[in-house]
This record gives sequence, C-alpha cells and structure tokens, in this order.
Amino acid sequence: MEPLARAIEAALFAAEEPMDAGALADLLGGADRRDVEAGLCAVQADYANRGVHLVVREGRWHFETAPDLAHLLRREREQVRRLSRAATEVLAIVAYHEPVSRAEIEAIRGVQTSGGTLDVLMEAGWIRIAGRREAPGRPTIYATTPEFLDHFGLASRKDLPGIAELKAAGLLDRIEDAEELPDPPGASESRGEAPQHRDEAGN
Amino acid sequence: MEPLARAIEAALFAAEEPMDAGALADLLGGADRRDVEAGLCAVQADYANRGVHLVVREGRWHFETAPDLAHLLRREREQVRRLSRAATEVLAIVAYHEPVSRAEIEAIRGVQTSGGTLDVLMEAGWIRIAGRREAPGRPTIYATTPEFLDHFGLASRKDLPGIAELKAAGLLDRIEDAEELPDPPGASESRGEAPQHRDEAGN
Amino acid sequence: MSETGLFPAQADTVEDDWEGIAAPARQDDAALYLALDGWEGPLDLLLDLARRQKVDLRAISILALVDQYLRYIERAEALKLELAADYLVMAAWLAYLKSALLLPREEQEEPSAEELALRLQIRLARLGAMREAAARLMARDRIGRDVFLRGAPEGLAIATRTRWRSDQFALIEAYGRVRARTAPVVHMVRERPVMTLDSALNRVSAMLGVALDWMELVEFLPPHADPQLRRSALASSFVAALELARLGKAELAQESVFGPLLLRRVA
Repeated sequence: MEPLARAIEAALFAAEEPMDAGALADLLGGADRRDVEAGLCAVQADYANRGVHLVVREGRWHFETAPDLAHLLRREREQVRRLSRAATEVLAIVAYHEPVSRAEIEAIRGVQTSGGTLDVLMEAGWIRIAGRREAPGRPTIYATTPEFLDHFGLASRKDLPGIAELKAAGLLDRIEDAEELPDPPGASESRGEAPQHRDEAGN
Repeated sequence: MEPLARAIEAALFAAEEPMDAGALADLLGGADRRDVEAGLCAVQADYANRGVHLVVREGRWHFETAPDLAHLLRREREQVRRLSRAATEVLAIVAYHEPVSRAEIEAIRGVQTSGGTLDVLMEAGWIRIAGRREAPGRPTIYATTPEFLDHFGLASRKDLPGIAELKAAGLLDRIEDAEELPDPPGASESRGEAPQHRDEAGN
Repeated sequence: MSETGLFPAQADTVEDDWEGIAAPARQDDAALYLALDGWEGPLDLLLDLARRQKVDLRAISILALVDQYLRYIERAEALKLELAADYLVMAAWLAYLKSALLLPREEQEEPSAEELALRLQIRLARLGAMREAAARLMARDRIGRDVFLRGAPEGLAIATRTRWRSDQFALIEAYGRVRARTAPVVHMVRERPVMTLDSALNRVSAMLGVALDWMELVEFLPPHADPQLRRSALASSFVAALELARLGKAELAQESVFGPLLLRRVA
C-alpha cells in the first residue's frame, strides 16, 4: 500500500468526524490536494468488497460498515431516533423542497406543524435554520445539514430517492398562494381561527 | 474477502471496545469459535502493511492506527509569539532578584502583575517555582531556569549587566511619560518591606 | 404508528371506505373518534380515499372522491362525533366544488371548477409524493441502524503550542525601564537669580550715601539685570528702603497712588 494511502486510511480511521480532501491534505503535512483525492479513491476501491466501506457524502469522507452486514450488526439498543410520522414527513419536505418555510411545509401537509416537530429534527442535527425568506413577514426557512446526508447515506441532495422524477413532474415547485385551495364562501374565518386542532406531536 | 472475515472486520470496526473471539462468535450469529479465530488471523495478516492494524491484547482484538503514523494523528502546531512588555519586565525582575515572590515582583515593578503573566513565563519554560519563602503566608517564590539562560544567550545570571552598567548604557533614562504609572495603593508600603531586592541588583 | 409505514395502521386495515371507520364505532363512539383521529387532517383523509381508487393519483375521479369524503362526514355527524373544524370546512368546500363541477362549464365562475379540481389533485399528488419520499428515506441504510461508524475512533488531535520568543536586549531594557520607573523621586529646586535682603540693604545704603537728591526706587536696581533678578531686586530693595526708613537713615515719599517711590538720605 502506498504511503499516502496508508496515511489517509489511518487518518480517516482515527477521525471522529468525516473529513474533506482539503482537511486531510492539511493534516498530512500539506500534501497535494489532488494526490489526496487520488489516494482517497484508491483506498475507496480497496475497501469496495470489504466489511468496511469508505464513503463520501458531499465531499466529506468516512468509513462505515458495509450495508449488507446490517443484519449482523443491528443493535438492540435504540441508536436511531424513532421519528413520528409527522416528523418523517416534515424531514422529507425539508429535504426535497429546501429551503422551505414552515408555512410551505404546512401547505403541503394540509395541517399545522407543531414547533416540536421542527425542534426534534433540529435536535437530531438533520435540519437547520437557513435564514429568512425575503418575502412579506420574512419567514424563517429550513434546510438539511451534512449530518442528514451522512445519516441517510446520501452522497448529495441529488441522491435523494426519486428527486429527479418529482422535480420533472412539477411536484417540487414552490407552492404559490394562488395554488392554495380557495376557501368556500364564508368559511375563511373558521379556517384561519382553528390553529389548535390536530397539532401533531413531534415525538 | 471471505464472508466471515468481512463480518469480523465490520464488527471490530464498529465495536466500542476490544472483543475476544467468543464475543465475536456470539455476535456473528453463533459462528464457530475456531473459524472466528482463523478469520481474525486472516484479517490481521491482511492489515499488516496498512495504515490500520488489527491487534490483540490479552485475547481481545481491536483496530488501531499503525504506530509509525502516530505523528500524523497527533500534530502539534507551533506558534511563535513575542513576549509582551509586561511579561518581559516580570522575567527581568525574576532574573535580577531571584528567588522572588509575586508580591516582591509587584513591589519592584510598581504595578500589579496578573497571575497569567507568571503562567506565560512558566509555559515558556523560563521561570519555575523555586519553593516557598519562609515568611508569613509562605509565599511561592520564583527563579529562572537553564532554558532561560539558553534562550537569552547568557552563561550565567552574573552576565546580566548591573545597575551601574544600565545607567552607563542610558537604559535608566529611557523613560517615556506614558510609562510613568502611579504606584497602586499600598504598593509603596510593600516596597519598603522588600529590602532584599536592592542588594543583588547592583552587583 | 410505524416509523416507515406510509399510512397509519388503522388505515391499512380498512377494507371499505366506511366500514373501516365504523368498525370500532360498534363498540363506542370514543373509539370511532380515535379512528378518525388517525388521519392528519382532511387532506390526509382525502389522500387515503384517493389511494383506494387504486389508480394513479393523476387519474382519480374527483367527483367520486368528493362523494366519499362527504359520506364520511355525514356518517360522523349522524354518530354525533365531534369533528375538527377543518374537516367541516373541507366538506363545505368539496360540496361547493361538486356543485360547481356539475354545472355546465359556461356557468362556472373563475377559476373554473375543473381548475379547482386540478389544484386539489396536485395537492394530493404533492402530499403523496412526500409521504412516499419519507418512507424511502427512512428505509435507507441509516448510520447507527444499518451501517456503523468506527466504534472507538482514536481522534485527531491538533494541539497548538505557543513558543515564546524574546531576546537579551528586551530583557535588560525591561529591567532598566522598571528601575527607571520606580527610582526614588528626588525634588530638586533649581537655583534662581535672586538678590537677598542683605545685599539689597548694602546696595541701597551705599547708593544713598552718594546721592544728593530724591531718587526713584528703580534707580537702585542693577541696571542690566535679567527680568527675573530685577523682580527679586525690586522686592528686596523695597524692603531695604523700609528698613532704612525705620532706622531713620532714609525718608520715603510717594506723590500719588502707584506713583514712583522716592527715596532720600536723612541728613
């Protein structure tokens, strides 16, 4: 095994967080970035058929166990957060529509989203506040994090299942107010005034 | 790579502590212990020249980074900084008056000295704690180190110029208005109580 | 509720659109309410009904969907179930949509009923897409469940160590600075040119001895003295003049306030 590949292998084994090629090059005493990238690919190829794989998620590399061994390694203890249906839906909406405001999430789901649902996802480190939309009311907008991609084994957002097809079908277009279901005559008030109903918990 | 070797590799990679062959055999769905031991040896041989080694200590196996790469994983970044004016003054006082307590340093400097300044000088390796003064309160006393003499190119403390030489070199006249700080309250008294600082300075 | 399931458990068991909900109601109304509670709002219920048409969401019959929904709501009301307001709002809107769809096209208002139906369909498709996406996402190989990171990474430590630098001159200069700053302060009064009272007495009496007439006080002062000495000599000579007058050796005269002070020997 080449010295640089060995060093990359050791560094990524020891690292507590995924690292990109630049950080690795710095760590390895200012190695050339392209050499590091070539080395990463060599190590990745070397591990392709092993019990451990070298994977890259949006430019950041880490080792993880091979997915086909999940049945052997799956642990009884709760390592993975159990998400409510509401939380999984909100997560999917943020991932496929990002950046997206809470009102837009609610427009897609047709129900109010409790703040707790967003909190649970932020606490898990999967979504983050990505600023404010330059629109009336300047609503907070949300986006996913690198940890989200890591956790779900996605190389990038383009890797989200079916995202290209959904986009082509226009199902990921921004929801315009005009598209909202118009209220039936006389019903607008009660619709606006019933925020307390069906506030689903995010647990 | 053999399926059992792959599984062993993945299991030890993910394990939070070293595992023995028996524990591995249990984890891997009751594999035969001798097969597991053979598998461990195979994996170990496979990693022999890599950046990561499979090692066994008292019958328990774990991965660790190759010893020859340790320097890469624990880097010390060195940062060179010039000693501050205040710290240089304190160091000079220690050098001229050692052993000297903090109260005595303050009395000589005529200004209060933060503990951080002494810490910096100790971190630099130029002063050390030289015991306690057999006086009320048993104050810690400080002295210089051999590294101090090295760094400042002095064969011994006797090489330090005396007061008369300082005067002749004009070093006692270089006083700018901005440097004329009033004594802190109480400093004049302690100055009176530290007569021992005068004698050595003049030699 | 299953983590990965597309639908709430009770929805999966529903065979027919009404019996599914009515089944628990045979026991008591509270259970029925809970069953209805399995839907997250009217859009969720509509989506579930639409899926039961077992066709692509884009091909569903909106009229049939509206009828199904309205039947649910009617039955729930007949059972005196407490329905959340938004279910009723949706029912009212769907009833309106249905009547508009049944009207001849030319009598419809803007936007047309067909367009409203299309929007409803798009909303259902969008929610359906996200629900499927969520399920696919949750079914991926997830870290900590299906794949695992290194259990006990050594960690990469980058310690920053400061190396301090100074030099001999800085050290000696610092000591000089300290000593200069804290050297005992000595007050030195510089010598100033003065004429003492004694010398003024001598000078004035000597000059009076040779003078014939009244003389101004200023004429007794040293003629080319610098201003500071002159001031001192003026003060001393004035006191000397007073002293000579007291001793009866001289007399003083001043003709006007602040006028010249005149001095003459007493014969």
